[in-house]
This record gives sequence, C-alpha cells and structure tokens, in this order.
Amino acid sequence: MSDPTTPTGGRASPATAQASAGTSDEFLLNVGPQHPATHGVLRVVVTMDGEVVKDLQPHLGYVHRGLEKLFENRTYEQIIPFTDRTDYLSAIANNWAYVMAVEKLLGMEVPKKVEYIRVLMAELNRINSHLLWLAAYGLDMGAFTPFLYAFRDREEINTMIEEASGGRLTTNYFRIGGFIHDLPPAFFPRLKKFLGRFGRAVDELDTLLVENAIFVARTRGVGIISRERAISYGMSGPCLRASDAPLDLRREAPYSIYGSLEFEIPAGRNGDTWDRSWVRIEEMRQSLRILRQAMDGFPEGEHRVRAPRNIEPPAGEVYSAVEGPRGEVGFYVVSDGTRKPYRVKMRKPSFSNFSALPEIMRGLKIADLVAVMGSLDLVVPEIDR
Amino acid sequence: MRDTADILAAIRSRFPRVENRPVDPAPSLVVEPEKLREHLLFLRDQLSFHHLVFLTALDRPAESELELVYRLFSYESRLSVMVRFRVPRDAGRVPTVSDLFRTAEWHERETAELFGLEFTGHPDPRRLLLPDDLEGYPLRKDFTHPNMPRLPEVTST
Amino acid sequence: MNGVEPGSLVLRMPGGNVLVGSLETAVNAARSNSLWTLTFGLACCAIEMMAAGASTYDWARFGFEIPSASPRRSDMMIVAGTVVRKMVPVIRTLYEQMPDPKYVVAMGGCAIAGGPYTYDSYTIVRGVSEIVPVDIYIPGCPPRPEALLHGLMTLQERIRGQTVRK
Amino acid sequence: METFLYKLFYDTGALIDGWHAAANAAGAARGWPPLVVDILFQLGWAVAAALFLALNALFIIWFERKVAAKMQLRRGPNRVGPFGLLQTLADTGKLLIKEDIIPTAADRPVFRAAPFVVLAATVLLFVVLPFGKGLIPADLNIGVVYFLAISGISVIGILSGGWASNNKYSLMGGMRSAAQIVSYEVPGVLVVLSVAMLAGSLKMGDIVRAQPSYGYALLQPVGFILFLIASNAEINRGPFDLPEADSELVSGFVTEYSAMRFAFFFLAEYTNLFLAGAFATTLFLGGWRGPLLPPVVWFLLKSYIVVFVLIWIRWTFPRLRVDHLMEFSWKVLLPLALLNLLVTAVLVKVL
Repeated sequence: MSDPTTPTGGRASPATAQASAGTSDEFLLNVGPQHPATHGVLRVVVTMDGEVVKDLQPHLGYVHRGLEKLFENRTYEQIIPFTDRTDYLSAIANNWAYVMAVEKLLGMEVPKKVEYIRVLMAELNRINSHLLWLAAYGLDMGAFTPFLYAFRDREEINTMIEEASGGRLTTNYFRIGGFIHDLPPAFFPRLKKFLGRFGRAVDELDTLLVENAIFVARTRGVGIISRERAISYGMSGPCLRASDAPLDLRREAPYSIYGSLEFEIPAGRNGDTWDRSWVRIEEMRQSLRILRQAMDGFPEGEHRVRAPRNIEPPAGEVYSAVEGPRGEVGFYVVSDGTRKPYRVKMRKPSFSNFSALPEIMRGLKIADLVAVMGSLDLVVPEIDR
Repeated sequence: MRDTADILAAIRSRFPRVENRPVDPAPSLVVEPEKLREHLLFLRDQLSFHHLVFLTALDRPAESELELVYRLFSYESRLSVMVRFRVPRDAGRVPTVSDLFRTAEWHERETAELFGLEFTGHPDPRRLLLPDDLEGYPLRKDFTHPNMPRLPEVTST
Repeated sequence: MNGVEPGSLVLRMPGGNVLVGSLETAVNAARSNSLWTLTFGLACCAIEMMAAGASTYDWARFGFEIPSASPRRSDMMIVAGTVVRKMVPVIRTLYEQMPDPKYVVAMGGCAIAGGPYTYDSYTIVRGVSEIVPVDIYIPGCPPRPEALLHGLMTLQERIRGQTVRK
Repeated sequence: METFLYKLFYDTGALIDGWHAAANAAGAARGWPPLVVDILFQLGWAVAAALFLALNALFIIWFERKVAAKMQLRRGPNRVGPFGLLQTLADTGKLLIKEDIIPTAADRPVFRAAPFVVLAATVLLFVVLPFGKGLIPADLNIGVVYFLAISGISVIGILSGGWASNNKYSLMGGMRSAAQIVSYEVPGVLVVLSVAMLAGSLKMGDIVRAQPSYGYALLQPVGFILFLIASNAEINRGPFDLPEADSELVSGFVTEYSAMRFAFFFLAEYTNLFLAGAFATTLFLGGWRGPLLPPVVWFLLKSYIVVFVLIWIRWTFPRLRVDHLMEFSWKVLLPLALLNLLVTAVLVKVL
C-alpha cells in the first residue's frame, strides 16, 4: 500500500510497468475503448499475471469535447443544454446544479412550487439512472433478462419525463428561475399509477439480479474500498455510501426542500461490489418515499419567476452541488459581470469514482474487472467532459 | 466534533489572509504555494476537512498569473473552505498534494494539461484527457485552434 | 439501374432475359433480414440504442438480434455519439476489421456533423463521414428509438435494392 | 393391422430391416457383395442424419430466440416469414456469403481446421441416438461410452481455434473452455455410469428398453439434475458460457472468426444443445417409449422439453466466475456424483 506521506506515492509509473511486463510471464491486456464492459469509450490497460490483475492504467479522453472552453464562449442560458449532455443519465441533476449556481449568483429566490417540481423530477431521474445501471450491470454479468425488465420500467419514467420536458434523455428542462411550462395535467395520474406498481417491480429486479446466488458469489467481498480511502479518492454517491459512510448531500448540505422531507440514507457495511449494488436498490425505494411526499405536499402557485431577458450576474463566484444518482454533481461558476461566464468548472462524480479503480482492482481477477467497473456505475462523457 | 465557531476561529488564527468572495459563503484562504502542503495537511487532520471537492485554475492574463483554487469540505462540521494562491503564468510550479488527497492526482493532471502548469513530485505526470498531438493549453484565454472561429459578439440590447 | 427494378425476378439483358433476379433477391433478402450490429456506443445515443433493443421497441423483430462485440461477426456499425479526434484511429481499425458487405449508420447529431459541439470544440470530428463511408444518417439528439428503427428499415430497403453483379 | 403407415410410425425398425433384407436379396441377385448394400444403407443414414441436423439447427436457433424473447417481455423475430421462422435461414444465408477473414498473424492451417473439428465432433454423435424403436443408425454395444468420448473432441477444436486466432481474448477463451469441459466431464461420466448400472448395459437401445416408460428420472432424481448441469457446462451454455463470455473476453475463442467459419461454431453450439437434450432423454426420460404417440414424436418431444429447460436456465442466471466454476464442479458435483453411484450400486445389489 503506498505510504501516504511520501510524495511519490510508490506507484509504478507506466514506463516501468511496460519494462517489467517483458521479463516475468505477465502480459498487457488492452480493455476498450470499444469493449462491451466499458459502457462508452473507456480504455484500460491491464497488466495481468494469468487471470489475476497486477496493475491497471486507465486511458481517458476518447469523448473529451472540451466543454469548459465552450462555456466561456456562450451566454448563461445557452449553457443549460450542454449540462445534461455530459451525463445524459442524470440530466436533471446536472441541470439543477448549474441553474442553482446561477440563481445563487443572481440572488434569486424560486417559488415553492418550482422546488417541488425539481425534487419530483430529480428523484424520477435517480430511479431512471439506477434502472439503467442495473440493466447494464446485468449485461456485464451475463444475465440478459434483468436488462429487459429494468427497461420496461425505464420506459414508463421516460414517458413521464418526456411529457414534462420534451426530451426522454437530454431533458434541457430547467431554466434560471423555474420552468417555461408547468407540469402537464397527465403527469400526476401517471405518477400515481407508477408509484403503485413500482414498489413490487424493485423487489422483482432485486431478486432477479442482486439477490441471485451466482451474483452474490461474484460480488460479495470483491473490490473492497475502505471509508478513508474512498473519501481520499473523492468518491461520492452510492460508491462512497457502500463503504459504511452514510454521506449524502441531501442530508449533509440540504438544498431546496430536502430538509423538510424525511427519508433514510442507505449505507453498506464493508464497501464491496455487492454493497454498492444493494445501496442503489435501497435508494430506489427511498426515492419512492420522497416522490410520494412531494406529490402529497405539492403546492399551488407560479411555476417560475420573471427572470431578466439578458442574464448578467454581478462579478463573483459560487459553487453549488446536487446529489446526483452517481454522486456529487457540482458547478463552480465564476462570473465577471458580462453575459458569458468567466470560468465554469464541472465537478463530476464519475471522474473521482473511476480514479479509485486501480487501487480497488489490484490482485483481483479479470472477470472481477467487469464486476467492479459495473458497480462503479460510470458514465464516460462525465469523466472526459 | 468541534463546533463551527471554534473551527472558524482556528482558521482565522492560522491563516493571515481570510477573505470572503461575493456570493460564495465559504471563506477563501489566500496562502503561499510553498506552504500549500502544510496548510492542507493541517486542514485535513486538525479540522477534519477530508473531502477535496475539486482543484482547478483560473487564467488571469491581465496580471499574467494563474490563480489556483482548492475547495475542501468537511463531512463532520459540514463546512466548506476555499484555498487559493497565484502562480506566474508561464512555467508555474506547484507542489503536488496527490499523496494527501488521492483524488488530487487526476485533478492535477487535468489542470496541468489544460492550463500549462507543472505539479512537482506528481507520481504520474502524463496527459489525461487531451490527444497527444494538441499543442497549447486549451483553457487559457489566448488559446486558438483552427476549428474554433470566434462567435459573433453578443451585444446586450 | 441497368434495367432491373429491385426485387423483380426477371432481368432483361441485351441477349434476352436472364432469370438472375431470383438469386439477387434471395441474397439481398438474407443480407437485409439479418443485420448484426457492432456494439459501439459513444455517448447519449447509445442509451437510445439500448432502448431500441429493449422490450418496448425490440429491434429483434427485424433480425438485429445479436449485438456482437467483435467486429468480425457484425455487418453494421451504428456510430452513436460524439466522435472525438482521439477516437478516429479506433473507428478506422474497427471499420477495417469488419468483413465485407458492411454498413455504417451515423446516429444522432454528433455522428452526422458534430452536433451541439460542431461550432467551436477543439477536439471534435465534424461528422463520422470524414472517417468512414456512411450509409444512413439518423438525425436527432438523441433520436428516439422509433427514429432509429425507421433508419434501420430504410437501410434494409436499400440493401434489398442492391445488385450482386457489380 | 400391419399396414405400412402403422409400421412406418410405430415399428420403424422392422420396416427398415425389411428393406435391408430386400436390398440384400436384390444385391445378391446382381452378384454385388453384401458389403456394397451395407455401405449404401449407411450412406442413407448419413444423408438422413445430415438433413435432420440442418433442419433441427434452423428450428432450434429460432426456438431459442423466440422462447428467450417471450421470457423477456418481447416478441423476438417475426418479420422474416410466418412467426419469423425463416429468420435463421436468413442468418445462415447471410453468413454463407460474407467475406471470410483469416487474420494474417493467425496460424492458418489450424485456424481453418478448428471449426471442422468442432462440427465433426457434433455430427458423429448422431450415430448412436435412438430416435425410435429400431430407428438407430448403429446401436453400438458401447454406445454410451462412444457418446462421451466423441463429445470430448469438440474441446480440441475450441482450444485450437482459440490458439490459432493469435488474439489474447481468444487464447483465454480457449483455455477456459478446456478447463471447463474437462472438469465437468468427470461428474457427467459418473452419473451416466450409474444409469448404465441400472440398465445393466451400455447399449443405448437397451438402456431405453430397460427403463420404465417414465424413465429413470424418478429413480435417479439427483443423477438427472447433475447430468443437466454437467451437460449444460459441456456445451458452454447458460451460466457456464465463460469461453465466449461476451462482456469479458469480447467473444472468447470466436472473436477472430467471421462468416462461414463462425457459422460452423454457431451451428455446432446449437446442435450440441439438441444432443444434450436427446442424451438426457435417452438416459433419464425413457427415450422414445410412451403411450399413444409414435416413438419418434415422443423422443423429439422429450428432447425439446429438456432443451427448453436449458434455455430457461441460460436466460435467468448470470455467468459464473472461473474459479467458482472449478470449485462448483470438483467440490460439489463430483462428491454428489460419487454418492449417487454408491447408492445405485447398493440398490442394484439389494434389489
């Protein structure tokens, strides 16, 4: 284990990994960038000794679009659609983090009803993202059927989100100061029907994959990361909460109306792959509770506040973060008084969660690489931005 | 678990220049780059700021300097703090903190390649995101690239 | 094109009609009804591609059943997502590795012409047609699964119209 | 009433022996040595087996895709022909005319030979399958041992295919399948041994005749389950499909194969699926014996029921990891198989 105090950290840099591979019977295996287990374009060069992984070198940048440079060239409103294309599975969380940052810059208060719509949308999006994680994870583990059952429920949520925002995946729904349109009339009846049915669907998916004997055998005790190392790697979201750390921004730094809603933060005990999966299943159940409370307490009122036509926040800087399905999604916006931000830094959870992979994987088998990477629930454009 | 006032007092006593930038509630601590590691170790171990939220730079071409910003968050006291300092724009050297916070390793590699900095003592200073054939530092204000035409200036009517 | 409309059985050659049509229709029918895709999701469009494979839209009905990970066994490469310059050699090698009659479907704005990043991103390739010859363009960001299915059915129509003799 | 139809369905053996005798007589009349007639008959059996193999492969691939689709809330192929029946025809047709790539760095002769070895191993197994009363190409008196021996050959094809494609993923896929088939052959053989002990003979025909019509499954429940697991592993399917694990090894040993060569592996895999079903029916479900229906129909029905169960297993379970695979075979299946053998031996002695 690299001794934390020495600056070099004691990790073999790639040059030596190349040289040492030549001598012993290790061999380098290139996983990706077009490999089924890496959802999207992630390249990992694995130094293997037979089936056991000795060291792992991630190579990134295969979907690097240079967004932070583009943001400096666009006005505040033009940036909103880009935020949900970095992590298309939690588009709502990204929209929300960015819009909240600009609203803080403007010192703008949004009406109660907007907060409720935002919570409703965010929790639906969280379930949607966990469902896709379950589907993709089932595919990696060789079980094809959970993929289809998860997508059946996903389509229902997609229809609800699409009716409200117009987009199934890349919603571009939030605006600075609220929403352009109120929720469609068909939204709540559809939500009621969904809430009634989805509780059983989660149990079904749970038994189909997460409680499955072979799945447990492949994930229990595999890819363990302790709480300290997880925090040191800047991990957040289900990956952090699986290592016995019930830390969730909705509880640690409550934003919007999460302070007044009651729900638990599920936390695993020993931080292995199975705990990361279990935490996500539990989170889906908690999201259902939040959705019910938000639906019951839904206030009347205006669905947006009159924002000025051209948004020119005063010079200053702000960091606002939201608890996305993958972890802490934060936007650090520096404004210089003009219509375009001076600098926007996007803090994305997959970036830090993925950086812990080399340490988790040392000593495990190649088949575990697939299990561990699936449990980290990575979205690649979020890493490369 | 030290309460917030106690922590803020400890910060003020330790750091000479504590400022409050507009809109962001977290206090900004301006430090010298040489004493960065020592300050961060103090914040992490004494004041339990374990979570390095992010680390990035801001290009200040006017003063030909790069401003580096580190944001820390403490799960125990739920406080955030910003540590910032300035470094000369060309051949800026910053001590690495990748051993204090493992997440800093990738954040530093990304900031180095996008801003043109050098993090001394970094275990793996290769490029992280950019293709190898790209010269120049994209996030600098004066970076130009063939397929980056200037957008027509948006006049605020 | 040379005196035969797609799908007809009889071909009028200068020397008299030749019954080559039926072989052609058989070959084209076989090729068009079993297009195996190469899993090649780059970004958001990949999720809509998965949705098209799931039970609500289910492209298995058309015979695209088995998404095979190895280019050797696939006939069609659906480029779904943003194409970045660092990814260009990978796309080209994958295209080379695919056995002949291969087709490329550019799915989504990014694959067609760079999408929302086309104007001033320093790493974007403005459309995958700069790298590999593209047969079908499916606009949308991301296109709905129905749009993807419509694009694939147009590809099937085009294959049925091909001639074997060129 | 010994009409032709009755004989055709219910007593095919007698009918064929009749033809055989007539052919011998005609041959002898023309002065041909009896050997020529035998060869012609064997040729007839070969053509029948090849025809059945082709038809069955087409049907079974479609059957799996439709059954899997039903289990997964979707339709499955239904655009090509009625209910998508011609889908497999389109697939194999397309594979026939695709470009056939042999990687330059591949070991050319071995790369070419591998698919044929796998397919040959599969086709040879048809010789001892008792389709109906007397309808058995060659009822060898070591039928069961022959079946187990030949089914072991396919691993040579897979291993050489994996090695010849000179690709890391294929090599690992090939090695995994070798380890898997070898370690699952052992419990399989022991279970087959206990059945042979019950029937008192190794001839497939005798085993079927010795069984009560509902078969040994009730007498040997543990044996039947063990056999299903072992044969599922031997044909690289279900939770044991490590050799061509899509998500880990790209497509395992088949990664470099395209077009027709891949079609051989594809065909062999699905014919093996039917053979596993057929062998399980012969040993445990009473083969072609059954009340009203003609024996051939009973045999195919029972085989496809077992095939349905194997398909069902494949689409519900995730994939095992390599060491769990080995552990499961040596630490769980083997002791159970030995115990089963012991219990049968004692029972046979006592009764």
